[in-house]
Parts: sequence; structure tokens; C-alpha cells
Amino acid sequence: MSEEVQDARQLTDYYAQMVLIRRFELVADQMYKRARIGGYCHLNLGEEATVVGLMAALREQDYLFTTYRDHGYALARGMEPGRVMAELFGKSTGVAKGRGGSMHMFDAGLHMLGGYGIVGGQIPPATGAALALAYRTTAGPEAGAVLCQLGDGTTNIGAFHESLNLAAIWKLPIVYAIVNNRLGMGTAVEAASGEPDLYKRGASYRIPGERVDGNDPVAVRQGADAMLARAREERRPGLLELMSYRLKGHSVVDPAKYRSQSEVETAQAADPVPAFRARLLQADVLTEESARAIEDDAEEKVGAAVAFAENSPDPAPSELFDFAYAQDVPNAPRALPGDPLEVEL
Amino acid sequence: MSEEVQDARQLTDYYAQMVLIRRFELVADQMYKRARIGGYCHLNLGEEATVVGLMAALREQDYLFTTYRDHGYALARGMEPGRVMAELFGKSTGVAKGRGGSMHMFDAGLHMLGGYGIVGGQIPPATGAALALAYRTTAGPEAGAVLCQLGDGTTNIGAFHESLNLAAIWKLPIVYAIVNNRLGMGTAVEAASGEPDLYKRGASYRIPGERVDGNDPVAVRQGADAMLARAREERRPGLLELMSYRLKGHSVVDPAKYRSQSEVETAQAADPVPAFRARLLQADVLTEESARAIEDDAEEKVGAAVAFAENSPDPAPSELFDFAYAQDVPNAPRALPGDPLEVEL
Amino acid sequence: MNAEPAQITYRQALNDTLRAELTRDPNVILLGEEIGKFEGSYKITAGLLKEFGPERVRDTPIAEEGFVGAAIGAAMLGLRPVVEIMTLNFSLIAIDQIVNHGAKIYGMFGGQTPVPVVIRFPGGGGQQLAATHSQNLEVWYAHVPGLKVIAPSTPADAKAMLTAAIRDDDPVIFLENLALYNTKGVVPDGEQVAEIGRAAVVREGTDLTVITYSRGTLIALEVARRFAEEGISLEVVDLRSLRPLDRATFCESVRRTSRAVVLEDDWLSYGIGAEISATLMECAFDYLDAPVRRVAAAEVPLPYAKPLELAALPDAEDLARVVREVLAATGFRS
Amino acid sequence: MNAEPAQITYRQALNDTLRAELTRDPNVILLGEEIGKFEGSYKITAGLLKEFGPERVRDTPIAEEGFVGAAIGAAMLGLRPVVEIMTLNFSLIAIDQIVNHGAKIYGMFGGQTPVPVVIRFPGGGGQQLAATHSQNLEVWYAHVPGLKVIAPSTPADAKAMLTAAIRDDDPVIFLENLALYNTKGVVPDGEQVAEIGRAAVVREGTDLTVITYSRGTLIALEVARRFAEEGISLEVVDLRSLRPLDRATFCESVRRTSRAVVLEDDWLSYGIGAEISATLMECAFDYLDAPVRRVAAAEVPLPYAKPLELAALPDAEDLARVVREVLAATGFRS
Ligand SMILES: Cc1ncc(C[n+]2csc(CCOP(=O)(O)OP(=O)(O)O)c2C)c(N)n1
Ligand SMILES: Cc1ncc(C[n+]2csc(CCOP(=O)(O)OP(=O)(O)O)c2C)c(N)n1
Ligand SMILES: [Mg+2]
Ligand SMILES: [Mg+2]
Repeated sequence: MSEEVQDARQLTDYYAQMVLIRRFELVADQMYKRARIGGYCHLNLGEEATVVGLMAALREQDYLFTTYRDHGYALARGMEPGRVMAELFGKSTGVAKGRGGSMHMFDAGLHMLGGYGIVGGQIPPATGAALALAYRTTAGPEAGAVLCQLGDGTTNIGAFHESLNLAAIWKLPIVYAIVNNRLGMGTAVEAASGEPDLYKRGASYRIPGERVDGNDPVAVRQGADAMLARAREERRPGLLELMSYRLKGHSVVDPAKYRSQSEVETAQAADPVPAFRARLLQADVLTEESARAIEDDAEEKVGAAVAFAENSPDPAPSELFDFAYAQDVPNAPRALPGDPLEVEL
Repeated sequence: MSEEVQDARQLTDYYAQMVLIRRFELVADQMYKRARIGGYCHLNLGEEATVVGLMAALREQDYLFTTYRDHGYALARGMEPGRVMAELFGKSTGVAKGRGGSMHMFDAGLHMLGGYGIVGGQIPPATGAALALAYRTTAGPEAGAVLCQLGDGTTNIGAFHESLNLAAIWKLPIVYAIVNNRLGMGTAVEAASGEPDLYKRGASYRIPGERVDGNDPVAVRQGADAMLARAREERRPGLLELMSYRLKGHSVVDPAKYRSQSEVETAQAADPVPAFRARLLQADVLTEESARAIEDDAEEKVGAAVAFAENSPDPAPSELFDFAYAQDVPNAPRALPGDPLEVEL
Repeated sequence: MNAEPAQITYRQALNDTLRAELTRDPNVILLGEEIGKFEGSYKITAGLLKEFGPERVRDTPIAEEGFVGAAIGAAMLGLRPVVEIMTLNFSLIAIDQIVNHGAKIYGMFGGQTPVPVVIRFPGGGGQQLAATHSQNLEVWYAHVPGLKVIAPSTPADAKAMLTAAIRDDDPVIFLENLALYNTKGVVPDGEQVAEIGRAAVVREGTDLTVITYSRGTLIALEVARRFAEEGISLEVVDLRSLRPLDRATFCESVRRTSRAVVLEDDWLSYGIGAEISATLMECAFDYLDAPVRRVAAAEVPLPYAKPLELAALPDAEDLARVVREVLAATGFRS
Repeated sequence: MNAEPAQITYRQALNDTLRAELTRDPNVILLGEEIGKFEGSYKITAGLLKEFGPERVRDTPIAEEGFVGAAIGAAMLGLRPVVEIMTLNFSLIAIDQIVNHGAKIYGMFGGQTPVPVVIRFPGGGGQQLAATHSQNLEVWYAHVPGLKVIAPSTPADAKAMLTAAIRDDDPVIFLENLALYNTKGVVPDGEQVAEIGRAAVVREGTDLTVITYSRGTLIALEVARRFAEEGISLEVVDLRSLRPLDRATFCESVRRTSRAVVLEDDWLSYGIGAEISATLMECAFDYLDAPVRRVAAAEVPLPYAKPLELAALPDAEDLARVVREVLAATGFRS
């Protein structure tokens, strides 16, 4: 296969993934509003290029940790849309068996070790995963590495600082990928961070930082590739900042009134999905027809995902204690509210 | 008074303070070994120049927060040696009424708002004190500022990161003074910090940093003066690194076996107390006689402090609940171990 | 000819109180994530940034340890910061500042500097927020000397107790609950200052005492109403203050009714109810007709899926069932 | 002709066990501040860096949240990290990682990835370390589903329980105590693996049961010996596991003796003893001759000064006094 053809396939694949995520998130939004989904629901709308570019750089042997804004990562890492949607619906067939919901996508087999809802909470465990890799394997181009995704607002929390320092002194194979969507809930980066050029914050640990256009999946992939290569081969951590934008509110229920109309319009004009479509059309990688086929396919897949989720069984209350412990021990409590104390005499 | 005479007085005063601290710490060490002092006991031996230089820059209206290694700061900030020693002895006359001990010197009137034993714990409250100053007062050359002292090892903890970021975005009048004594317990700076040039860590918040020779009280004072001036006048935080050395173990009971003989010898050769003495003799600020008089005076003061502490009363068990709450409320518990529940029916 | 008194939400009562205290005392400032421009995750601070400006209603970065600690330091200089932590779950990041600093500074330094800070946050599950966002760890704070821990269940108490908390010289943990924000009640006009450290008998009864707090109070009152229809008279004690704990109020009640059930949202083992039951063991041993029972959450990380969440959390049915069991165990006939 | 069996310290038992497990399983690594070059603040890890090297005995910066979280992440990939936090007090900085992450990851993600991490730290006061360095907050951890919380009181248990903890697939909080490190006892040779979740009757008796754990066990045994001289027979239950809590063992004991006193080092309100007493309320109500009493610490930030510290902490005299009071209340005659 010529490089060009390969390239074209890859680009087409990126587009297909971006479209799938876009469609999935729009439908998740609907399903939330129809009360099929509960709790919080944070979407990747506007971040598709970043998500897909990062996941393209990640290999099978690598590990991924993300935030609660994780549907796109789950899909791009290879989870079945039906099982992701089923998780949102709280069904037994969900990727976390309905225990986790929107914020907590997880697939041990795919090395996606979780979406995490506590801001910054994923960073120390991700760093520890890199420690385990460093402990067990030798550096080299095929070695595994960890990608730890986080938001811009998350760079202000202590766990970020402690973790990057550990990664630096221990020389761990990990890339911290800041998705700078310009906002943490309603707070602009400049209002929250003394150094708003977030990639520069690696300097406190001598960790090299780089800023990349998060609306371009190819640029994201290249940026991530380079840093992951250094992580694999030299066991040097990296800090990658992806400039992106959150097209909607912080979560499905947030009307995002704190943004100006002009800000929203600028962002919408830069929407990475139509922009990438136009670019691939322009470059003759896609035709209007093939693009539409991709879009139809995504629509169908997401439709099927919803159907799968709808038709999946709810977990039964009798399963409540199924994952109370990984290793059973005597006297573990299994009472339901109001049950008398379980004391076997 | 001519500037030169004033200068000479100041330098003499610095020396007197350094000697007082040195003597106090050596006696504290003895008293600990004689079991007059309990708990942990961390000394400022080797850090006298840093302590005195920092305190010389601090004005009455300023506030001070330190670590557990705080005897020198307490003395140089103006606490009576007898009351500091009494605190070490756990007496009612101690600066914290015997409640705090070595790690917890405090004098509200002198704006010394505590030695803190949790590593990094003092940094957020110090930052909040600066917030209160910023809220209540206007910037200017006479405005108050906060000095927050911390150790090198402490720059790796989350509270450091979060606090400096807050100070930066809120433009707070605070100087963070890192006493880099090269070690956190037995761990060298290079082993603990990805960026061992600690003053550079302000960059993550656009906080200017500077490194100063901590063995020279004049240099320390000048460095602190400049940063405090910016804090007062421009409400810009600063990060000051004082290069110092801990002459003995981490605490009185630590034999510090993890250091090489040569390291210790180099350090002893640079001991700031004799070095400053020699410098003042050389500059004719001191004579052998006046120096000795200062030293005798320190010895006498510390001797008197011990006597004061020895003769002070122990707090009585009946006072146990005296500071349970600042504002009393009904039903506050006051039972001693084994007392029946206090339920007034 | 009196009009029905107007009812306002618990949320509104908090908002009104913050406004009143900000107006009254320039030392009162608010700090927290998204409390300003965003108007609060749960809109408790709606409108306050506009009214009082960014110096007094201060948005913070995501740095719970930093800004809670900063509030403690500001309080040491005499400000009266009211900090919002988005939910109790995130207070774990700030807990070193709360427990090792806020709770210690007054006593450990010999009573020199009070720390008049209020730390507000909602606890509670039931919103499908899953294991890390649904916890009820108030018992942790209630265990700690140096703190005051209060948990109002009604809009009126929310007002009077928040006012008291802000004016109190000690660090106060002010526990709200996600399920209470939209509940309504009559709130007296004018200044209302509760006494911290007092429980309340919120419904008098003779046959059995339900002891509870926060969201549980609403459930207990509902269950009591149901039982009243059958001629069974439940007394309901709302603890309101978890530290100090007003033991006398519920001991006295149980001595009268001879039967007690605790309703709590937290996990059973080592929860709030354990202390209530242990207290009754000591203060009402000779009066009890049957052992005190506890209705609490199942001891698992709370799952997201609704059927599991419902199974894990205590509700009115669970309480009613246990009340019936206790009555039956004591041969009670209405 | 048997020699007296050799006694070793609790510290030595921990050190030996860590060495044995490091030798047995390459997945075991140690992490913590000053555990290597410095050999541990309390010298539990003495010699291990030299034997196993810095990859397996890893000194960390002062960053409790970071390195405890890192241990959790490493455990997710199958390592078995044993983390030392210098004292319980500093675990507050890591508690978000322990409770919101370590305790949740297995259940919240649907049982896919166990987290076999051990988090060791000493609690306890009595060393004049003042308010922030003397706490006994184990009840916080004991309240949290997803954790196992164990607290051995003897060198033999320290060995068998630490071995079990390291081999267990769940996060285990391993509570030590500053006052226990130098205590001695006989430790059986060879592999010893305790069953987590079991209490032990460490002294049999007929007249009253003292329920306790960790340092309290030593005090209770001492008091029991004293009472034996008077012909009064105390049974002592060492809880050993705080979560899961082995209720059956102490309920059964108290049903036999009809009297119970809890001894605990933590603060009284909402402490470990509350759960024990509340449990007895439910499981031994009809057997109790007198209310269960608790001997616990005074509810203040622990002062530095020795006379105040002594007054605030429970000791053998306090326990003996309360035992006598309970016996007297039930008209007991030896
Ligand atoms: C410790 C903690 N504090 C606060 C929150 C509430 N919260 C959830 S998301 C969020 C904003 C995060 O912003 P950013 O890191 O930029 O990520 P984004 O949502 O933009 O992807 C906040 C404050 C939380 N989940 N955890
Ligand atoms: C949160 C926390 N972790 C650990 C400790 C134990 N500890 C006390 S001092 C210290 C070393 C601090 O080193 P550094 O910051 O360099 O200050 P120095 O002692 O050199 O003055 C440690 C680890 C503590 N007190 N608090
Ligand atoms: Mg963001
Ligand atoms: Mg140091």
C-alpha cells in the first residue's frame, strides 16, 4: 500500500471516528434530556479532533486514564458504542456494568483504566501505572507508555504538581495531555492559572512541554507520537497541551450563559468536525459521497447503540454486593437498608 | 547617626541574634537529651543567618508563618527566650501555653502565626493571611505583607502548588521563602525535585524567583527586602530561595548517618555564625571583646530562659478543655477518659 | 384573615442568608469554585457576585486544599470567610487543612487566634452520581474536636443556622444535601440566629422516637404522618448539630417513648447512628423496650444504575418497616 | 528441655515480613518517604534498600497524595505496592486517593481491576507530638466500604496480618501504633497468613468482656491480669480487623459475660467504640446486665504538655475504674 493511500485511509478513519463521537454525543445529549441517562453527563463536543488524534497515537500496549469527559475516548479506544451507551443507561451490559455511568468508562482489556470524576484524581494513578511499566519492562520503541488526559482547570490542583514531579524524578513513560478547552466549568484559563500557557508548567519539573492545535487530529497525533516515543524510548515524561474548545456547556444541563455570543460563534466557526471534513474534501481524500456514507454509518451505529442499550437488562438489586471486594473475607457487610445486623453466632 | 554607624549597629544586632539562636538551639538539644523537652525537636543550627536575615526584613505590620523548625524565627521575631524555652518544656508560661511544643511557636501579638508540623500545611493559611491583607488594606510602601517560610522538600507537595497559583492570580502580598538546607530529612533536593533550582518553580505561576546565599544575613535581608517591597507596593508574590545547610540531623534524635563526612566538613567550614563573626571582626564592626560580650550575653539569656522554664508551672489537667472552642456552645464534650457520658436531662 | 405564609426553598434560604450576612458584615467574604460567574454549581450563590463584587464573592481555581486553607488563614486575620466546596466528596482534598489546621489552630496555639470560617458543602446520594460523588462522610467531621458540625433540614433552620455559623468564632462545617435544595418551608423574616449544639424535637409523639438529621428528617416526618393515620405516634428528633451532639434531647425523648430507630444516609458501620445508639445504650438502657435499630445505607461504593442506587440508599419504606419491627418486638398495639 | 522461644519486637516482625514478601514476590515493592536511605522514620524498613535496591524500595518526595495515588495505579497493573505513610496524620493529604480512588476503583468500574495495595501507617498519641501528630482517625477508614482496615496488636499478628494484607487483592489499611513498635512477643517461624476479618479472644474470662484493638489490647491484658489477682475474670477481645468487623466474636463473648467495656484510643464521640456499643445493643440487648461503657480519649486537640496529654488519653487506670463501675452497677461480687 502506498504511503499516500495509507495516509488517506488513516485520515478517513480519523474522520469516521470524529463523526462517530460527534453523533454519539449529540444522541447522548438527547437521551439525557429524555431521562434515559442520569447523573452528570459531560460531552466531548468540540474536542473530537483532540480525542481522535490522541487515541491514534496510542498503541495496544499503552494505557489510558481520562477525566469524566470520556465518551469519545472510550469509543476511539475501541469500546463498542452499544456498551458505552449501555453504561450511560446504567445497564448490566455497560462497560462498567452500569456501576460507573457517564464519568466512569473503563475497559481493562483495552487498557482504558478509567474516566475519573474527581478533578485531578486520575493523575496519580496514571503516574503509578507508568511506574509499573517502568518497573516491569525495558525502554524501547515497542515499550508501553501511559497517556493521562486532563483538563486545563485541572493543572491548578495539587495532584497535578505532585504527579509530574514524581514522573520527572522517576523517569516514567507517561505523557500528560492537557485538553485546553479554555474553560473549567465557567472559569477561563487566564482566571484560574497564574501561567496560562499551560504547556510551560512542565518547567517546574524539567518536563518538556508542547502546545498543539487540538482542532487538527493530524497535528494532535504527531505531537502525541513524538512525546510518546520519548516516553517509550527514553523514559522521559512529557506535557502536551491541546488547544481545543468545548462547544456546549460544561455538562448537559449547563446552558453556559457565562460565555459571550461572539465567543461561541468564533468557536462554532472553528468546529473541528466540519473543518476536517472540508479539508479532506479539498485534499480529495473524501468525496461528498464518501463523507456522507461515513456520516450515515455513524448515525446507524449510534442508533444501534441506543437500541442495544434500551434492550439491555437493568442490574438486579440482588447484585448490589457483587463487586464489594475483589477478594472475599469473612464478615463483609451485605445488609440492605434497615436489615438487622448480620451477626452469625 | 551616620549610615555607617547605623549599619554597624545593625550588623552587630544580626550577629547577636545569630548567636542567641545558636546558643538557644545548642541548649535545646541538651535539654532534649535530658528529657526536659519531649516530642520532636527540630533545630535551626546552621540556618541562623537565613533566619536573622529574613526576620530583619520583616516589619511589625507583617505576618509570619513557618514550619516546625521554628525556634530561631520565634526568637528573632521577638518572643522572649524564656517563653520559647517554656513552650519546649511544656509549661503554662510557654508562648502557646504548653499546648504546642517545639513545632508550634505562636504569638498573635507579634504576628507570628505559627510553626506548623504538617509539611506544606502552613502555605495555604499564609496565602489566606495575604488575602486578608489585600482585602483590608491598600498597597503601598507601608502596607503589610506575609512571609511564608518553607523547606526545600516542601516544594514537592500539592499545597505549595495550589497556594502559589492562588497568590499569583489574586495578586497577593506574600513572599514564599524556601530555606534550602539541601535536605528533607535524609533526601537530597536533587532526589526529590524534578527542578532542583527551586526558585525557578515560580515560573509555573509567573511568580519571580530568586536565589540568595542563606549564609549571609545581609544578602538574605536584601533579597527579602526587595521581594517584600514588591509585595507591599505592587501586590506581587515572590519566591525566594535561601541556600543554607542543616548542620545536624533532621531532628535532635537523628544521627544523620546518610551524609558523608566530607559533606559535613564542608558545611561546618561554611558555618554562618563563625563566618559572620570573622567578617565583622575583619570589618572592624566587632572586636574580639565586643564579640565575646555578645556571646556571653547570649549564654546568659539562654541560661535565664532555662531557669524561667524550669521554674514555670505545668498546666493543670483541669485546664484541659480551656481552649476547646473559641466560642462556647451547649453540649460541648468535656469528659475525661472513662467518665460516663455527660447527658444533662 | 392571615395569608398563608410564603414558602421558600432551602436554596433560597441559603442565598438570602449569605446576602444578609455579606450586607451586615464587611468581614464576610465568600470563596469557592464557580460561585461567582457561574452562580454556583447548585446556584446557592446566584446573584451575589453582581451585588457584592469579585473581592467579596471570589471564584477560585480548582484547588480545594489551597482555597480552604486560604480561608482558614484569612479567618486568622479576622475575616469571616464562607467557603463553598462543590460537594462533600471534594472536601477530602481539603481535609488536611480542615482537620489538621482549621480544627487545631485555636487550641494547639493556646487559644490565641480563633478561626471563624464556615465550610459549606452538600452531601448525599440519590442523584445517580455514582460512587465518588454521592458520599455522606459527615461522621468523619463529627468525630473531630475543634470543629462544629451542623446539618439543617429545613429552610428556616438553614437560615438561622447559617447565620449562627457565620457569626461563630470556630470553624463550622455546614452540611447541606443535594436532595434538600428544592424543598420548601416557611422562613421567618428578620434576623434569626440559631444556637449551635441543639437538637430539636420536630414532631412530638409517644410510641417510638426516630432520630435523624438533614434529609432524613423529611423522610422521618413523612413516615410519622403515615403512622399517625394508623394511630401510631412517632416522635421525630432532628439532631441538627452533629458536633456538639445534643444527647440530652434524644435521650429524654427515648426515655419517654422507650423505643428508638435511627435514620441516616451514611454507611451503617461506624456511621452517625452508631454514636446515637451507643449513647442510648448509656443514657436510656433501663428505659428501652427493644434494642435501638439503625436504618442506613448499604455498605458498597454507591452504584450509578438506578435500581442499585435505590436498593442501597435508605428510604421511607425502609424506615417504616423497621419502625414496625421495633413496635412488634415490643408487643406494641396501637 | 525446650529453650524459651525467642521474642522479637513488633518493629522487627514488620521488617522481617516485608523482607520475606519482597523475596517471595517480585511484584511487591515498597514506597514511602525516607524508607530507603534513612531506613524509615521508625526504622521499619531498615536494611531493605540495601537488600532489594531502589527500584523495589523507593524513596519518595514529600507528596503523600502523589505517591499513594501512584501506588494505587501501580496496583491496577498488578504490582503489590506496600506504601508507608509516616504517620496516620499525614494520610489526610492522601485520603482522596485512598477513599475516592483506591476504595472505589474495583467496584465502581464493575469489578474489572483489583487494587492490591497496602497502606501502612502508625497512629497514636502519647509521645508529646501535639495535636496534629497524635491522632487516631482509623474510624474514618473503618467507615469506608471498599477498604479493609486491620490493626494488629502483637508481633505475631503483625507478621501474619501484614502477610495477608500484601497478598490480599483489595486496598488494605494497615494500622500500626507508635507505642507498639518496641513491644515484644513470640513470632512463629515460617509462613503465617492471617485471615483478614477475624477478631480474637486473646484472653478468656467469664465476668466482663473488654473489647479493644491495637495498643488497647496490651492495656486490656494488663488490666485483666490485675483483676485476675482479685479473682475477677475478664475476657479480652482484640478486634484486629476494623473493616470488616467481626461482630460475632464479641457478641458471643458479651452474651456469655453479660458485661462489656470498650477501650479505644480515639475520641469518644463517633469513635470505634460507638459501633461496638451499637452492635452490642442489637446483638446482646437481652444478655447485658448493664450498659456498655466506653473508655476513650478526651475530645480535644491533644496538647503537647505531658500532664495534659496524660489526662487526655485513656490508660490502664481509666479502664480498671470503668470495669469496676460496671461490675458494681451489676452487683457483681467476686
Ligand atoms: C476535586 C474536584 N473539585 C471540583 C469538581 C467539580 N468539577 C467537575 S469538572 C470541573 C471543571 C474541570 O475543568 P477542566 O479541568 O478544564 O476540564 P473540562 O471540564 O473543561 O474538561 C469541576 C470544577 C470535581 N469533580 N472534583
Ligand atoms: C505531610 C507531611 N509529610 C511528612 C511529614 C514528615 N516530615 C517532617 S519534616 C520532613 C522533611 C521536610 O523537609 P524540608 O521541607 O526540606 O524542611 P527541613 O526539615 O529541611 O527544614 C518530613 C518528611 C510531615 N510532617 N508532614
Ligand atoms: Mg477545561
Ligand atoms: Mg530541607
